[in-house]
Formats: sequence, structure tokens, C-alpha cells
Amino acid sequence: MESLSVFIGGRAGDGIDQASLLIGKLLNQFGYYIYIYRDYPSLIRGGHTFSIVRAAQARIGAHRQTVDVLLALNQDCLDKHKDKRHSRTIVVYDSDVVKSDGLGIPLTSMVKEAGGPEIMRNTAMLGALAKVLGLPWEKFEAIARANLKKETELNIALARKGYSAADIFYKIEAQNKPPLPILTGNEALALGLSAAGLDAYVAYPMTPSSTILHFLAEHADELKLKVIHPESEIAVIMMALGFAYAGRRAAVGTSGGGFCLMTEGLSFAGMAELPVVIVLGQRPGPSTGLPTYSSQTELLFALWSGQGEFSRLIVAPGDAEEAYYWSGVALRLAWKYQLPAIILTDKNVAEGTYNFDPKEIKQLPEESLDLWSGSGEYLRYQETASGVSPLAFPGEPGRVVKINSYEHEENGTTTEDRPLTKKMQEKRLRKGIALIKEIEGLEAVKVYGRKEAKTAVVCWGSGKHLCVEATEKLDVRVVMPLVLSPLPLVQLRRALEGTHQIIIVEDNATAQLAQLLKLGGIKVDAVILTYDGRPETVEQLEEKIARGVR
Amino acid sequence: MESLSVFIGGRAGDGIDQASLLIGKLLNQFGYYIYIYRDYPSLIRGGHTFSIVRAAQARIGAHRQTVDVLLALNQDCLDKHKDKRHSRTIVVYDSDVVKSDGLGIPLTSMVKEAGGPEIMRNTAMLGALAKVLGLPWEKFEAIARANLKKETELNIALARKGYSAADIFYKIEAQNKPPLPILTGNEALALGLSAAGLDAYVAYPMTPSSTILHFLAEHADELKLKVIHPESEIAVIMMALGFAYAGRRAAVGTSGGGFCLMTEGLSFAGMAELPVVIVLGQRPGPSTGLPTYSSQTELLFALWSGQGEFSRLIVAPGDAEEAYYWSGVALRLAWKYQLPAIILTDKNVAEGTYNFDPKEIKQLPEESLDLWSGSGEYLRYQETASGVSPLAFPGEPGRVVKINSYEHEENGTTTEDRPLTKKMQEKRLRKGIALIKEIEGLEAVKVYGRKEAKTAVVCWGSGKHLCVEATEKLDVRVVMPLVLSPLPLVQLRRALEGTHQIIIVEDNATAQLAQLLKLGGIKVDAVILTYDGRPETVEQLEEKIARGVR
Amino acid sequence: MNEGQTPILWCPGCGNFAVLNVMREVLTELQAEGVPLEQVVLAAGIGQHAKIVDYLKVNSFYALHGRAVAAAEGIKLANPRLKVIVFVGDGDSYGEGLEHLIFAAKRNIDLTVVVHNNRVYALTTGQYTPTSPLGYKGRSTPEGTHEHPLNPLELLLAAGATYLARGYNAKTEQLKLLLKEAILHPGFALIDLLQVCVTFYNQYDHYNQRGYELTGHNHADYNEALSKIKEWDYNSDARIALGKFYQVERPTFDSFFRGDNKVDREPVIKKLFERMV
Amino acid sequence: MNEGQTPILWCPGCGNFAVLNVMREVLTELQAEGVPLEQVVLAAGIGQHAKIVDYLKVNSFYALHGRAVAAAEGIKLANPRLKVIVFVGDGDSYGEGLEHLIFAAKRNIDLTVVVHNNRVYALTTGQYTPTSPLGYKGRSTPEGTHEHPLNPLELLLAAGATYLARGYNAKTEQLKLLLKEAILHPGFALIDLLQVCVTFYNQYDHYNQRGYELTGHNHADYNEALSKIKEWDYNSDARIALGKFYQVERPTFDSFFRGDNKVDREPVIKKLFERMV
Ligand SMILES: Cc1ncc(C[n+]2csc(CCOP(=O)(O)OP(=O)(O)O)c2C)c(N)n1
Ligand SMILES: Cc1ncc(C[n+]2csc(CCOP(=O)(O)OP(=O)(O)O)c2C)c(N)n1
Ligand code: SF4
Ligand code: SF4
Ligand SMILES: [Mg+2]
Ligand SMILES: [Mg+2]
Repeated sequence: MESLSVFIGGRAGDGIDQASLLIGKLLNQFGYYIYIYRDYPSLIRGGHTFSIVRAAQARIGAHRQTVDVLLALNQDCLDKHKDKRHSRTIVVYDSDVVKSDGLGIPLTSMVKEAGGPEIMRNTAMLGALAKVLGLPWEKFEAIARANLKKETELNIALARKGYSAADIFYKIEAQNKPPLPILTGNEALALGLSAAGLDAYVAYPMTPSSTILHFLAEHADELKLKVIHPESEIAVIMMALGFAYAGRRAAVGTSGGGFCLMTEGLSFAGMAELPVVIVLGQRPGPSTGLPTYSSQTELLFALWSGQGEFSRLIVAPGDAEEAYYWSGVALRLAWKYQLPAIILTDKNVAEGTYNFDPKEIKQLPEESLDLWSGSGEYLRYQETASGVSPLAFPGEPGRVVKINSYEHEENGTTTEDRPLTKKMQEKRLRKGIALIKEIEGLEAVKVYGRKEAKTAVVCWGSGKHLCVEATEKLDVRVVMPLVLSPLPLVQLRRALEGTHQIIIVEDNATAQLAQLLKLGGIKVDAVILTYDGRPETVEQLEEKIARGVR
Repeated sequence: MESLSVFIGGRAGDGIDQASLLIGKLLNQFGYYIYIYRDYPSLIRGGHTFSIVRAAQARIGAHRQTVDVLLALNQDCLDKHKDKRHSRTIVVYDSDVVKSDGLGIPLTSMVKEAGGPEIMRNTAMLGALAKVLGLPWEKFEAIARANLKKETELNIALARKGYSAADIFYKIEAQNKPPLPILTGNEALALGLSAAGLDAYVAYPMTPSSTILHFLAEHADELKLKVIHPESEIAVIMMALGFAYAGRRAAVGTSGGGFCLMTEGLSFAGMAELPVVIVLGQRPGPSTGLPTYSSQTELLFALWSGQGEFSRLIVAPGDAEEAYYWSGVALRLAWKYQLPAIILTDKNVAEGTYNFDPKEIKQLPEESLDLWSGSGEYLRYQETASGVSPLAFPGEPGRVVKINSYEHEENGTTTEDRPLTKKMQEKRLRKGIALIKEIEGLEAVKVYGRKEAKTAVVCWGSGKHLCVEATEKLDVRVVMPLVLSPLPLVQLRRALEGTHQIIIVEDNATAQLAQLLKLGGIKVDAVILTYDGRPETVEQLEEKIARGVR
Repeated sequence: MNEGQTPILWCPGCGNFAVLNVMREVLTELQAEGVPLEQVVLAAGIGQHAKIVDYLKVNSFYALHGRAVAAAEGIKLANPRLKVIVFVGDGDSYGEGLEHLIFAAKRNIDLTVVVHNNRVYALTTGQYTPTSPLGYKGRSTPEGTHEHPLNPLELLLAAGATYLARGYNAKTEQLKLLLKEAILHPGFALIDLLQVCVTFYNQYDHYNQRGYELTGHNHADYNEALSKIKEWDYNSDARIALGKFYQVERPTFDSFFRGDNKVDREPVIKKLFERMV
Repeated sequence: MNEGQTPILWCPGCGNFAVLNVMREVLTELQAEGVPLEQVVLAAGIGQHAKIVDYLKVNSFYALHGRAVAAAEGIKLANPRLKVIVFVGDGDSYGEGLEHLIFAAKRNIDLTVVVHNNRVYALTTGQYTPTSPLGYKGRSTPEGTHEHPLNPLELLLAAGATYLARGYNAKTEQLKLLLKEAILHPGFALIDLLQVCVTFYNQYDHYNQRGYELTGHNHADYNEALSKIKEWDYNSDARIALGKFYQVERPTFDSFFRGDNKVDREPVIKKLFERMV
């Protein structure tokens, strides 16, 4: 099969999340690329939640209009998702609670008979799915055993029942590719930071960034990381800056509301030249908004937040693989240039699940801190051509390390002197110039699709896979900047060379990337905007783009 | 005399501030326009502080390279301000502690003899100034008596001594204009808000906005205002939003660091459609920066702060008169459109002292709240063509008023529904469209200088008077937008019609207004930027502009 | 008072259901006793607790995580006739927004704060909060916390609260009395409400065993209140007193801001301008 | 330790001079006793108090108004060998940043916090703070405040601080002893330092009259500490105890984060990837 989509839905608390990951792992064994989209409301039990697991031969990160298998644990899966069925979609449902055509299995009674908790309906459902997909039982059992660590025997028994009750509808064939690690954007991001030398992760929970905290807390011991969850986001950013001062690399993670509370610390990082990485996971706002859905509304806020003017790095990965690599870049460059770096994710990337081959990840830029030589008086803010002052940390003899939120002398003491103010402001902004050069040396803009096409679709973050797939049949190139500040204009212009039309696709209502490009002198011809929290399907976007292409 | 500049300087704690206000009031009596610039460090006693009091026949709000009288209470006044003297500048100095040419008066001994505290040196100095300016003693005494409410007799006696010890150098002639109220930008702003119907002012002290709090607290009783100083800026904005919900008009004031802490509340105001006025006084950053100096660095931050997308009003007055009028407009329109309004001041406007004729102030836009009719179920977020929903407040029977930081239904209860999310987002943004129309109906862009000139200098805030005066001799028009969001593009384009060159002048390092104009499709040819916290002199700017004009 | 249409989104068995039901009764009774319902405003933070305002057809201010108390203060100061009741979470108001709580108590502003203290961040899936016990294993502390819990009542007593009680969602009759009493208390009243989260920290057995009703207690006595408050530190296996610990009267902050701003500003401003000449 | 070049920008007579001088001595003595100066980090808020870090040639972190304590926690957790001393103001840390103080005490993280409690916002020209007395007339409350002061020591005792003392800038010998003791205390130590602001709230006479040295006090006893702490509530005309109120030992938060991250991450991450297949 070229590709396969499996939908699984139920109420929050039905274990949809775990089940969909297991489906992903199953399909992963056959050498497919996997993408799982999770749609869940802001509550713990009840409501309606679903996942779509997609397997394909190419890298993916979007979902299509219809699914091939629809696993229904409740009636909503049918009533709310009629449009997800094509003529041959197999519906598998719990016939005890759902009315439908297709393959009904009495999951509730099965589980009750076996004496299992209701949540085990999904194991029985997975067994049924295995059969539907034509998997040999042994293959399925092996994977299920490896992943169902609690009550394994009961689970396996229930899966077996589901398997027996179902029929074969599809035939999965193994691709010529080994199974790959399968992980969320947030997990990849966490590992990327770790690989780049993170010492501490400090965070207050907030969707869609909480799972970074959970993941790193879980693995803190193995990774030898300090993971701290303090009283508020203000404490978070200040602690992280304390880490930086002491020479330890810290990252923090939050969403818009928490980021607001960090902006004073962000500005402080700019003035004090303390490196810090901030993961800003976007979700629809304003304010509390839709906590568990996705948006791309914080680009301009991230760019100009914090009083005063200072350089910052903003990267926006488009899938797990990019999250891994670019979070590493962000950490390395934050330290090299002693400035704050923001990793702008959106819920779709943060909580989307992907697989990728770690061996294919690009090498991180070299660790290249400009460390103090140790001779003479240490000047924390020494003037240099690049604006970057040699680093030293407190704790060792022969140096006094003073950082300051006021304007300051080279040695870090407060000043209100007029020429010095100007000089220091220029020193700090000079780092931004150096950073642009650095960024232009990386692959900061990617081009997909027909590279010679006259129409370019420009997108960012989770828009990438969606646009790439939506334009497969169109005479369009897809341009995706991975760095949004400083904007890699040389690469962008190169990527756009020869286009007659630029169409922007983003998940917001005010076309923020379009505005940024405009500031960079790039003329935008049209924008395609969505702002209802959900990703479009490939087909929906394809139609809009096709209509727009001149 | 056309115009006159008096410099007075000493250490912080020498009473320079009060003394300069008295000088201003003195000159005010003769029918001049007055502008006082205050330059002081971030400390209470010591350091070096000075004021320049200027009187002129035209409206002013800038200072020139040189002064006519230099009153020196310490040696720094001479050592640090050599460039402020022209060939006929009269230096009056305390000969007990300062070495200089000019008119030395033993102020310290005079005060000691009279048994007064050291700070009374400045009264004696003022007496001397009165003589220098050729004022009859009686005239001076009357004004001094009206303003020196403590230890009046001792003060008058000391002033008399200073008067006697000095000589006449200038001759002030009364202009044909009555004396005008003389007040700071912040005081004018506070009164403008009061005039427009403010019910409460909530603030945590922060330079350069603290004096709004002080002024309104002082006059709370007369104005029947509730003035509250809570534990933090977070509490400030939340309390203000509580006031708005209850139907009472609240404003808050802060500077960049405090504003950071308010951004979460700002975004909440956007979502919940709660009106609030935020005074954001700009000073050099990033971070604590230079607390007592000036900048224009928060324009883009103000514009995009807070997660999510929502409309906001941003006005930026250029002197006390505009502060009075535009703060009133801000309050009225915040309520009319149920959104946050930001009054962007800079330290030079906020703490600069001006006089103006209250009778000349334009009429505020009518109070025109769209109040709920009272029939049917009350829907706080009712869909309407303009996006503005009828207002009602809790406390009266027959209505249930629910506001919400989550995305919500028309009645205010939480929703995660997809079409509703889109609809509500559009409703909120629609208010911004209506607001543009409203703004275009006001005089939101001012044009000064030679209105037909081919070169336009575009500036904002305290840049206005500086640019107007600096271009007096040049073939240049000065264009000043008073509203920065939504940008009054129709008026701006009209104001720029026929120009061949646009030069931006602002107090920041990244040309923020220029970026904003660029987003509005206006091409900027050159920028003149300062970012050392101090205003330029008219002559310095004149030279830069003259060099730039094509 | 129920919206009817709005589906209730708590887990089956959640302690919040009882709070909602009790609150309905309280409002009905208060109304019968002469507190007009339209003068009641409910404020809420963000968390499972906060959903209660969606389920009651009463004026409400659904605020930010940690910030409901400050907003409620604004509402009360704006219109002191309103009865403002604030539903907050333990993460919400003993964590993120603790400062507002302490200052509201310091001011003795007339609010009723109901803390749904389930001792977890429930809505964000069960991380530890300031009242989770030492060693609590949540998703941010899988090895167990290294922090002793705060005793919020001790802290608020020190801060100046004039009414302090502890309720339990399973003792609905008592809870109803406490809620009414707190709402009618003229000053800052706080109920630390042991609200069981069955999903992330099911303490029903523990509270049922250890909880006891506070009787014969002199709630006007600071020291006695303190000693009862300190009996259980949210960590030890001690008895858990349920009831009113403390109640005294002090002038309220809002009482200094009564009266609405009914003055013709124009002449006042004119006079001020004249003084500035 | 003095920069020499940096002019000192406090008013003549300001209590901060004494604090600076005592601090110099303390650092010199500690150094002599084996605490290497390079392992000392001074953190500060924003306010008059904070300028002290400009005047000492020692590692320093000049932070934000209200946020020094949180930053100091990060420094300590990053490198537990550092001795972190935090100079904060009363507006700064009993007001804007109170929450951080309470949580640092709760965690019993090994910090020394010195609160220059002049009971005014001095740098912003004398507004009331959380410890100004009821009725204090500052520029934001010209008619006098309507709020009782907080008793910060009572609050911090409730929060879990393990060392609490009150100093006075005019009692320099005692202050020196307290500072040294607090710095050497393994855990969260706080000195409420009555630092007189001669310009905005000159309390020299009052403190000189009312202040007395705490002797014969059992500082290991919570109740005794509390009763001494409550003797003066920052409002009444009571005697003002100066000295150490409380000291006990509890495991510190930072002790759970010792050890630096010295592991080769590559193989660990590889293994994690494998587990994710
Ligand atoms: C500033 C901010 N930080 C974080 C969050 C995410 N958040 C929402 S609810 C919640 C925890 C709620 O815990 P609690 O207050 O105890 O309420 P419960 O769900 O337990 O009732 C958090 C951290 C947020 N909404 N805002
Ligand atoms: C977020 C923020 N709000 C307000 C300020 C302005 N500010 C600077 S110092 C200060 C008051 C300081 O008072 P305190 O902490 O008591 O220190 P003191 O000057 O009395 O030593 C304030 C309000 C600020 N810098 N940052
Ligand atoms: S997660 Fe806990 S608090 Fe939330 S609804 Fe479920 S049981 Fe109640
Ligand atoms: S204002 Fe007060 S605290 Fe500040 S330096 Fe002067 S006396 Fe000291
Ligand atoms: Mg909770
Ligand atoms: Mg103070």
C-alpha cells in the first residue's frame, strides 16, 4: 500500500492517545513513515477525542480528508466524522454502544466478561485492527507485548478476542526500510536540546509544551539533567537565567500566557546577555483561548516581546526531525551569541507524532564559546568587533563576574553615561548582525516541490508538510523558513528567485509571516489563513492553493 | 524677547525640579509658551541633575544648544555643560562652592546666615534670576508667595537677598497672552482621562509613569476617583479588568518592565472584550536600562504584545496638550469598542512640563456606548455587524453577565467548537475595522512646517516639537501620526502626498515607526535615530535633517 | 441556575460535582434570604475547578490561571454592593497566584475565596502543587518531589485573613454552611476545600478516615485557630480538622472605597487648571 | 572589595551605608575563615538596596525588581558550591516578588536573603510598601493607607524558612553576626533588616527607642519564635526584637540537585531512540 490512514476516536479517558501510538508503532514496523494527529478537548474524561494515524512511503505530517479504517469507541466517531469516510472506509465499532454499518464487535461485553476495566476496549479494538490490516497475530502480539507493560496478559487476551472477531480487509506489505523511532515533536525537541548540551530544564506546565517537562523529568536521571518545576513562569525564566549566569545551559517551555509572564525576563536576558532557550508552543488565543488546539499567532509577539531593543534567535521547526535539529541549533547559538533563543512550535508540531531516522539528522554547528582567556581584569561586557564578549562564570578565582539589568560599563557596574549607553546598545545589536551571517551559513530555508515553479507557497512550522503534500500535483514550489529572526533574507530571496507569485499559508488571522516578509522587502501576493485551531486537510488546502495559483 | 532659555543644575536633592517649575511659572506670567526639560539620574540625593526652562512665543517642546542664563548650584553645571553656553550666556553661581566667571553669589553662606536648610539655596538663586531677567521685585514676590507654601517668609527673605546681590541682564516683556496652566505631560494625561470619565486609576510605581499615580492620588478626592496601588503590575491590570467588568472605567500606568507583566492581562482584555487604558511610558531598555531617561522603543512591542490576535488602539501624544486630548480619546474609544487602548508616552513627554490653553483643546468624541436594550436573554458576546456587542454590567436584575478568557459562545460560556472559534475570532477583529473608520474621522495625523515641501520628516511622540523646530529653516514638512494602531493610513497618505522623500526621526535603534510605515506600504528613504536616552537639541537634529534632505 | 445546555466536563466521581451542587443550594438559599442573585459575581481561575462558572447561570468572570483573586478585588472595589465569590485551584492560587491571595487577605477585602484543593494540577494532568505531599510523584516529579507542602491556612492566617475554614466535598452539609458563612462574612474569607480528584490523586479513603468535624473550637482566638490549623500540615498522617478555624472582624479595604464617582468633573478640572497657572 | 571608582549614590545618613560596610567586613571575615570570595555570588533586586552590588567587587547578579530570589535559586541549583546572598528591598521582595520568597522558604533552598526593609519604595520616591504602617502617607496614598502591614517574618515562618532574624543598620556588630550566621546556615535564611531611609521614612528615633536585643531565646522552638516574631507587627508601638528568632535544620532543596551533568549524552539518546521504535 502507498499509504494508510487509521482513525480512532472515543471519549477523553478512553485511552485514544495510547492506542493511536500503538497503531503508529505497529505500522512503523513495516517501514512506513508515520504521522499521528491528536485532537482532544481541554478536559480529562468525557468529551470527544480522536487521533488519526497515517502511514506513508514518504515523509508526512498532515492528514487527508478520508481515512481507510475508522475505529469507533463511541457514537460521536460516526456522527461527527461522516466526512472522513470514503467509499471503502472500514468502520470497526463497539457494537455495544455504537450503531453503524461495518464491522461491529461487542467490545464492552468482551471487556466486561474478561473482567478488565473499560479502558481495555481499546486493546480489543487494536486486536481487531490488526486483523483488518491483515497482520499475522504473532507479529501483532510481539509489538503489543513490548508496549503494554501493565496487565499484559489480560490485554493480550482481549486483543486476541478482538482479532478473532474481525476480518481481513487490507494487506500491509513491509517496506524496504527498518522501523524508526517514533516520537512527538516535543520529545524530539527535548532530545535535541539534550544532545546539544542542555544542563537544566525549568518549566511550569502549559499545553502544548507540558510534555517536554514530562519527558525530560522522566529521563532526567539517564540524561543527567536538572529538571525543575517552580511556582510560576516568572520564576521559571529567572531561574533559567540564574543557571545561565552560573554557566549552565537552561531551557524553558511554555505557551502564550506563560510567555507573557516571561517577557520581562526575556528583555533582561537581552540586556544582561544571558543565553536562554524558550520553547513557545502556540495555541489559539487570545488569552486562554483553545488550550489543546493549534495556531501560529505568536510570531510577531515573539519577535518584539520585551521592552527595549535586542537581538534574538527565533526558529520554527516543522516536524519532529526539525525540532530535534533546530532546538540543538537554538541552544548552541544562544550560547555562542549570549542571547535569548525562542523555539516557536505550534500544537500540531509539538504534540504531533512522527518517526524519523536519527542518522539522517544534520550535524549541529560546532560548540564554539568564546571563553575568557583568564588574563587581566575580567570584563563581562567587553567591547569586541562582533559584540560578543568573552564568557566566564562565577566560582573560579581571578575573576569577578557581574551581570546587570541596568545599562552598564564593560565590567558590569551600572552606568547612565550618555556615550556609553550608545556604545553598549550598539554592541548588543551587533551580535544580531553576526548572528545573521551564522544563520545564512545554515540551511535556514527549505524548498520543496517543483523548484522552478513560478508560484511559491511560503509557510512555516506545521504548515510545511501540509503545504508540501497539498501542492504535489500543482506547479508550485514550497518555501519554508526555519529561522524567523534574524530573517535569512539571502536564502529566502534565493529560494524565491524566479517566482511570479508568492502565496502565504499560515494558521492565523493577520498573516504574520506575510508581514515579516513585507518588512524584509518581499512582496506577498496572496494569503491563505486558517484560525479555528484545527489543521486543514491536504485536500482542503490543495483546493485553496489551486484556486489561488495564477 | 523672542525666546529665553534658563538652565538650572545641581545635585539630586537640591530642589532643581521645584525651582525649575517656579522659573517656568515666572516666565509663564509674561505670556510665553513654556517647556521644561528635566534631566536627572536614578537616585534621590547626589549625582548631577538639571533642568532647562524655555520660554518662547510659539508652542515649544524641545531645547536648543545654548541657554541664556545658566544657574549653577554645583561645579558640574559648568564642567559638564560647557557646550550650553553662547557668548552672552549669563552664569549665576553659588560662589561658595562653584568656580566660574559670571555672577557669583555666596548662596551657601546666605542660607547659613539666615538659618535656612541648604535646599533654600535655590530660592536665593531664583531671586537672583528675577533680577537678571529684569523683573520688578513685587512681581516676583507675588509669584513666589503663591508657590512657596512652606516657610514662606524665610524663602522670601532669601530670594530678596539673591535679588539684591544680582544685576539686570535681560529685559522680559509681557506678551499679549494670559498666563496658562503649566503642567507635565503626565498631569495633562491624568486630567484628560479624568475629563473623559475615568472611574479608577490602578498602578504600581514605575518611572516615567509614577507621577500619574501621584497626581491622581493627590486629587482623588476632588475628582471622586478610586486610586489604588496594589502589590504588582499583574494585580494592577487584573484589578483594572475587574473594574471594567463591573462597568467602571479604569486606567493603569507603567513602563516597559511592568508592561511585560501586564501582557497576559492585555491579551485577556482582547479575548474578554474588556476595555482598559494602559499608559506605557517609554525609557531606554532593554530591561531596567536607564530608568530616568527617554526612548521610543516600545512601539512594536505595544503593537504585538499578548498572545493571540486582537485589535487594540495605540495613541502617542507629543506634548501635554495632546496628552490631555488623546488620553480622553483613548478612554472613550476603548469603551466604545470594548478593547484595550495603550497610551504610548516617552519620558520626555511624560515628565516634560508645558503650558497650554485648555480652551483650545478639541472636543472629545461623543460618549457613545452601545448599551444593552434590556430585552431578551443578555448575550455578552452577541454577534453584530461591527463586532461590538451591546454592553451590560452585573448587579442589575434580568441579566447574567459572563465574560471568559477561553473562546466562548455569545453568552460567554466556554466553547471549543470549530466554526464558532472562527466566528468569534472574526467578530473581535471586525472591531478593529470599525475602529479604523473612527480614527480616520479624527485628526489622527498632524502636518507642520511647509505643507507643500517635497521632503517629509515623520516622527512621533516627543519627536514632534523637536522636528518642527529643527525644520523651521528647511524646506520640509513634518508629519506626525498620533494614532499608531490602527494606523490611519488614509490620513498618512494624504499628509505625505506629493513628497519625494520621507525621513523618519525616532528615539530608538531599529527604526520602529519606519517598520510600521513599511507595513502600511509607505516607503521610507532615510532614518535618523538616537538611542542614548537624551533628546537631541534642535540644532543637532537640524543639521542631521539638513544633511539628509535631497 | 444551571445553563442546562452546557455539558459538564468533569470525570465521573470528581469532587467538583458536589461543590457545584452545594453551590447551587447555597445560592438558592441566599437568594431566599435576601441576597439578590444578580448581585452575585463568580470569578474563577483556570483549571478543573474553574469550569464551575460555566455551569451556573450567574454573573461570572472566567479569568486567568492564578489571577482570579486580583480581578475579583477590582470587581469588588468597582461596585462594593456586589457579592464576589472566587473559585480557584490549588495550583492556581496557592501556586501561580499566591501573592494575590496574601495581599487580598492583608487588605481584608470583602471576598469569598473557595480553593478547590485537590492537591494536583488536574487540568494539566496531575503535576504536583504547593499542597501535594513530600515525595508526590507527578509527571513533572516522577521520582517524587523534594518539597514539603505549604500549609495555606497557616500562611493566610499570618497574612491577615479574617475568616478561614476547611471543607471537604464529601461533607456537603458542612460545606454548605461554611460557604454561606464565608459569603456572608464581611471581609476576606477563604475556604480550603478538600476537593478530591479521583483521576490523579484520589484521597477519599484518607480524608474519610482522618477527617473530623471541628467542634467546641474558639474561632475568635488566633492562637487556638493556629494550633488547629497546624494540626495537619498537608503531609503528615495527622487528623484533619474540617470546619471553621478562624473568624474575626476588621475594617474591610473596600469599605474605604464606597460611593460612586458622581461629581461633575468639568468644574473640578477647571479649578485644577487655574491652580496650575 | 570596593570598586573604588564607582561613586556611592545613597543619601547622606542612609542606613544602606552601614549595610555596605558590615557586608565588607563579613566577606573579609568569611574569606579568612575559608569561604573563598570567588564562590560568593551577590544577587539583588531593583531599588536603593540593590545598589550595594555595584559597590562590592564580588560576583553579582543585578536582577529585576522582585525577581532576585528566583534568579538566585537558579544560580544555587546550577552550582551548589556557590554561596548566594540576595539583597532585596521590602517593596521588591515583600511586594512585587513575595511569592518567590515564600517558595524559596518552602523549598528550604540554601540562600541568604537580606531584606533592606526601609518600609518605603525609596528609589521611586517614597510610596508605601507591604511593611509600611497603617495610615502611612506616601505619594500613592496621600491620605494614608487603608492596609495593615504584613509581618514578613510571620509569613516566612509559616512558609518553612529555617533561619529568620531581624537586624538593624544601626546595630552593626549584631548585624555582622547575624549576616555571618545566616550565610553559613545550610538552608533558607532571611534577615529582615531595618534599614532606615532618612529621606522618606526616618525611623531612627523609633527604632533606637523600641529596639532591643533578643537574648535567652530558644530559637529552635517554633512557638517561641512565633511569639517573639509577633511581638511587633510593624504597626503597633511595641518593643522591637533584634536578633535571631528561629533556626532549625531541614534537608535543602539544592542538596537533591548536587553533582554536575557529566554523562556522555550520545549513547543515552541513542538508547532512548531505540526504545521508541
Ligand atoms: C500562566 C499560565 N500558566 C499555565 C497555564 C496552564 N494551566 C492551566 S490549568 C493549570 C493547572 C490547574 O491546576 P489547579 O489550579 O490546581 O486546578 P485544577 O485543575 O486542579 O482544578 C495550568 C498549569 C495557564 N493556563 N496559564
Ligand atoms: C516590574 C517593575 N515595576 C516597577 C519598577 C520600578 N521600581 C524600581 S525600584 C522600585 C521600588 C523599590 O522599593 P524597594 O524594593 O523597597 O527598594 P528601596 O528603594 O526602598 O531600597 C520600583 C517600584 C521596576 N523596576 N520594575
Ligand atoms: S481530573 Fe480530577 S479534578 Fe479534573 S475532573 Fe477529573 S477527577 Fe475532577
Ligand atoms: S532615599 Fe532613602 S533608602 Fe534611598 S538612599 Fe536615600 S535614605 Fe537611603
Ligand atoms: Mg488542583
Ligand atoms: Mg524599600
